[in-house]
Amino acid sequence: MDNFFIAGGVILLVLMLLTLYRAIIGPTAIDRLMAVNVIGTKTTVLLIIIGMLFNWVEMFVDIALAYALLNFIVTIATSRYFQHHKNLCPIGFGIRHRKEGARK
Amino acid sequence: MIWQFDLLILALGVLCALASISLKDLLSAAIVFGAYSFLMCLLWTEMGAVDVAFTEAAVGAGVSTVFFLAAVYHTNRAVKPRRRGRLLHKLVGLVTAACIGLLLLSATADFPTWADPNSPASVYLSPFYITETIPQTAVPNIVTAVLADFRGFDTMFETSVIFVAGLAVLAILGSYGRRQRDYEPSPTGQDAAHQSSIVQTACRVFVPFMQLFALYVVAHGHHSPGGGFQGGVILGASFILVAISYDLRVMQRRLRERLAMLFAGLGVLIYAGIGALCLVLGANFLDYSILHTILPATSPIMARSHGMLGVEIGVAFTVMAIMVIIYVNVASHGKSDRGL
Amino acid sequence: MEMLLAKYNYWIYVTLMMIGIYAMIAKCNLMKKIIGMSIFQTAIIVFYVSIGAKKGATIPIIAHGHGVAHEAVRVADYVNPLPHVLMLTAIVVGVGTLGVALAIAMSIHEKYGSLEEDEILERQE
Amino acid sequence: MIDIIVMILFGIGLFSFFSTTVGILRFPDFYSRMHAAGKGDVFSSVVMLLGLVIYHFHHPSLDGVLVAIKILMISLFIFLASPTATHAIISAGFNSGVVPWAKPKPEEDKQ
Repeated sequence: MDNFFIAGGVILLVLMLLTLYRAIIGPTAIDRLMAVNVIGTKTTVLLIIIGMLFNWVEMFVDIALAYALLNFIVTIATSRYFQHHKNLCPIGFGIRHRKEGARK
Repeated sequence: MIWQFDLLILALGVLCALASISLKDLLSAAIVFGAYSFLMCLLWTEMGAVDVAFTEAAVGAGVSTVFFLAAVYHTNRAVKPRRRGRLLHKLVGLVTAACIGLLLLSATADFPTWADPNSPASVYLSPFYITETIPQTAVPNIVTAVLADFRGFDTMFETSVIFVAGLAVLAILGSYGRRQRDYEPSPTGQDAAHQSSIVQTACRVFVPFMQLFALYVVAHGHHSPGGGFQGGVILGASFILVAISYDLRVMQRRLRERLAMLFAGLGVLIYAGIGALCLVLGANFLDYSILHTILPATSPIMARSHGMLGVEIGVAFTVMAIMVIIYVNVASHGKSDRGL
Repeated sequence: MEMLLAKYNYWIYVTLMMIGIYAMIAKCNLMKKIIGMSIFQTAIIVFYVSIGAKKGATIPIIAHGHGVAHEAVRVADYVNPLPHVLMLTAIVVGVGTLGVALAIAMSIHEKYGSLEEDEILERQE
Repeated sequence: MIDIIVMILFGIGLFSFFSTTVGILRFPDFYSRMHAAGKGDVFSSVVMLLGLVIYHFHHPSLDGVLVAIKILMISLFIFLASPTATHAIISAGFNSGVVPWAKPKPEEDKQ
């Protein structure tokens, strides 16, 4: 069963690597934020898998919970950035608009 | 110690680091840097350093990313290219980095191989801590025991460093005491927060549980990963969550800046006070075993455990208050107004 | 190849450290320099934590250690806890210094209206 | 028996995370990507955490129940927090005026 968990974790990490592609190329900041949020949620699962592999999951649950909490805080804080900057300086500081169809 | 995970996480981490220094948008760089910290936390869990991973999850990934966001909010977001000498700077940077890297790499030939149980770092001094922690202090978590007891003097000054960092932020940005005069109402004349009510309700549900969890982390640090630093940061993060889901001033009605400063001082005072109490009772500074003379029904060994708990509570006070103070000042540029 | 695999932790920490140094020297923007500083700090933590790792060892919390009576503890079963202690405090102090660095950058931006190194130097003259 | 259930749950979780990743990479605009991320992310995490809880009951004990409750609390937290975060990101994007993608018309292609 350990081998199964290792295989599952490796698949998760590879999929996270693919998600990271979106986080790196963007195109807008909220796309990156979305990808980072997905990576963070998946890392919570991965932490518990690591705990199972260490055969001592009691010690890893707290870390995973703290991780989920802080991931949430980062996401909320970043979304707040946009809402306020939109209100204060409507021009120039919003998200860069880009023709999404142009990337095809 | 699972090498498959190790290699993949390291690859992810290096990619994130490269991306975060090369992005032209500072906000995106901060977001990707947050992902980098999360991955580093995963790496340390996987290497067996659970306490470090806990601290990094709370501090590096959560709070410092929020600080970055707040700083970017008050400054420019775009990175302009250097006007002249761009190539020269790049060249100097590359050459310096390459030289230092080559020096360090040539030194790795003398290092022990990875995860060698007989490496010099693992045979000198650390066996003492591993074998003597339970007989001397009755604390299962070795990291907590070394942090608060065996190396307690070190940790006391680390706590003082954090306290001084908070004071420095106040001195650079702060408007400590002239808060009311500087406050100007928001341009829209709207005092309520702009976050939607879904976010506000969700955060109102989460915050009490988060604070309870933080207290649990502080108190349970003897038996599982956790302790004063981690619990304090999560407690501070719960106040930060109030500030970002409602308003900075809603948070400040709960925890005024003066009160936070008082807590910060109180934490260091608790730590040093326990040390001084040991001194008064006739033992060395921070030698908690003497506390069994004043604590009822404890042996000297359990007294060390209880002394550690007291010290951790002091650390948690300081860390919580300083995180809140840094956030308040960075997020509002020292004005304590609506904030980020 | 053998050496590459046996010591990959050192290679990674050197890579991260070089990324950090490069960002601190070559980047013009102060915020990027601060990010580089943080990456540099993480590289050092990777180094410390990885020299504490042991093959076949578990996390440094003694199982069934509740209470004073105990059986003998085998050193080889537990990861070296000492680097963890040093790095734990280093991370928290790191966020303190990060706060101070951001505060300095923000007041520089307030005074000179820019975060770019060369523009600040021009406006100083 | 337990192993097989855990494997099935993990398979479902990994598959839905795979579809999430494909959606994040391939969908044309922010809103549709967010749709893929918001749904698949929560579902796959909760299913995999459920699998881990069931695996933990291989050797039932009192400590095991406590840990199982904690893991369930994490999945409950993700179940509540992740949609909230998705909502916050979407409204941030909407307020900043990201335009939804529409199928490009032939004359726009020429430009």
